[in-house]
Amino acid sequence: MSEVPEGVRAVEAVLFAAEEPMGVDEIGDHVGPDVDVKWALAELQDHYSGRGIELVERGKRWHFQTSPDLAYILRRERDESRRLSRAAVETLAIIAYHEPVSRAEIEAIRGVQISKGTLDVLMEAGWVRPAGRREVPGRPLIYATTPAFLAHFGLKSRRDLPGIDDLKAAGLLDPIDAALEQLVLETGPEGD
Amino acid sequence: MSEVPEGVRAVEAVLFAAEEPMGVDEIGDHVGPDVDVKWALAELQDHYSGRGIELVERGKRWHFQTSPDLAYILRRERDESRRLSRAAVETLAIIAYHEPVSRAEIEAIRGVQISKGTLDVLMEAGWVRPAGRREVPGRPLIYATTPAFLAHFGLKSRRDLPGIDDLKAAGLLDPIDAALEQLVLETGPEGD
Amino acid sequence: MEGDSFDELPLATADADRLTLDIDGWEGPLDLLLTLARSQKVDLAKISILALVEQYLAFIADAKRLKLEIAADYLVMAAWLAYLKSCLLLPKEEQADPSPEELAMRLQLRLQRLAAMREAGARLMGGDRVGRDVFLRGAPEGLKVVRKSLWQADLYDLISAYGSVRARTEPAVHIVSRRPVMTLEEALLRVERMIGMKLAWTRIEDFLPETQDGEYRKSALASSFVATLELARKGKVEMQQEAPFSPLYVRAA
Repeated sequence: MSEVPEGVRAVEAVLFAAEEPMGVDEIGDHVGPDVDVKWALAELQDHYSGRGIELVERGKRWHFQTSPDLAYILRRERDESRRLSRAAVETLAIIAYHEPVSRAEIEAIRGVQISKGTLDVLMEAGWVRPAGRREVPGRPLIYATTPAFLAHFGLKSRRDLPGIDDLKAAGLLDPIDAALEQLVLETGPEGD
Repeated sequence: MSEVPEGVRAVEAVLFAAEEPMGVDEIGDHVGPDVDVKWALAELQDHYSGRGIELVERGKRWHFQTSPDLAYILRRERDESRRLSRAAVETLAIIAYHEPVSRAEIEAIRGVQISKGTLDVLMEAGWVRPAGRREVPGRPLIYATTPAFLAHFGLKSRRDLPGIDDLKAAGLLDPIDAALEQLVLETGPEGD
Repeated sequence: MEGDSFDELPLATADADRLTLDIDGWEGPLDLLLTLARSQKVDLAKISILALVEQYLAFIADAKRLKLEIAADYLVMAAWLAYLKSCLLLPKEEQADPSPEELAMRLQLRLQRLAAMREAGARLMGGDRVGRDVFLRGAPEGLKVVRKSLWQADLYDLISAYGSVRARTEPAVHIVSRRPVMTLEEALLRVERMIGMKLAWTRIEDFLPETQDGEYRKSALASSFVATLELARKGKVEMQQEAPFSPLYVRAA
């Protein structure tokens, strides 16, 4: 690496430490009259071109910024495992067994209103998608499950879901106190 | 200017955008597993050497900063508005060179009690942290320095503390023989 | 021993004001001792403790003479140093354990340690400090961590949830199972019809329909008894029973 001229180094340091974009005169005030600021800025702009940061001019003021094509790196996604709420699992189950269903239909089957976030969560998880509109008054959105839903739950197709008789045989249709308590806890106004 | 490798650009951008010094793993989380972060850091450190800004390692964490020789350009008027008291400087030095140390040990070296605010000031600055308790009667809290301490004082690690090797060699950092110190400090035959 | 070191004492030329200020600047006896030792401009390892003690005592005496307030620990240290001095001057055989030499050495060691730390602190402060000598990026863009939820649920959760939805919303119809009973009206008609055919005293049980159903039989007996009482009240039948729980006989009146 060849020797970097002092003036260039000074302007580089000043712009790096600056809290706001700086004009040429302002930079000059810091680095002193011996430095040709414009020339130093041109040198720097050239030097940083193609690097991870770049020197840019905006309205006659200069500042460093990270290169726009790397913006995606500054934002990192972190995965967090979270269990679905009871309401979300029930909603998902109703969609899976009855699809396509509208929100009102889901509420009718659940016997409880669903909060706005519940469907959002299922869609965010990638298990539920809007599947058009029902051609009835109001044209409500209808929902269906996705291939990702089948994949997550290890199902080949929706036909693999146990039927009502299977559920009954497994004792899963017995009214459970817990289920009733749940109902009481969640109770919003009941859907008709 | 030859093409800069993507990995180097990415690490450069992350460190530029970061609000705090970053460890290798942390950088890796942002730039992805395909980038050899250590290699990129070495490349960058080399590239920036002799420029107006430099890449430094402080306590296994990396950050960009302006080159020390340009301080005269950047020094602001409000410089050192918060000067540390002499007691705080001594206490900080004792913690840094002896860590971890208890309050009583600090007081034994200084020969005077530490006023209540001294440790608070150092902890508030983010340079000192409680580091557990010593397993002796009374289980006193012990204190140590933080990565922010190394970053602030421009030290790569505690081994970089000025003169620490000489002090160690001279035995001046050896644990104090508490019992005898106690004898000298307090139970000196009073009123004889 | 450095005899001329006394000349370098801050006291020698000190006026009252300066002395007060100096005391304010010192945090404790060890601190003052260290400053006095430094004024001898010699290596702490070679300093004469005896000379140091004398300087300290002179300092305290002078301060007292100037009516300055001296903190208790300065006086404690003065007393201890006076003791140490006398020990150092006494013949060896009268000395206690630990020896005054050892105590003097330890005091010296402590002064060295404090001096070392004071110097280390000064060097630390003189380094390239962030915000004074080197500067970080003034306006970093900042890094963001966006939390993305990975939702978890398994097949059992799904089907049991469906089961419980269905179970709790199944329309519940309550049917009271019908028990075989003979109503009072039925019994009245039956007894009234049959009484015409029986002229002699007849046991009430003979009026009951034939049935294997014990429940129905009990109901029929109860209703028929009430019906018989009603008919007796109207004067249509007579009733006879010899004793409680003995057979009850009925005939047309």
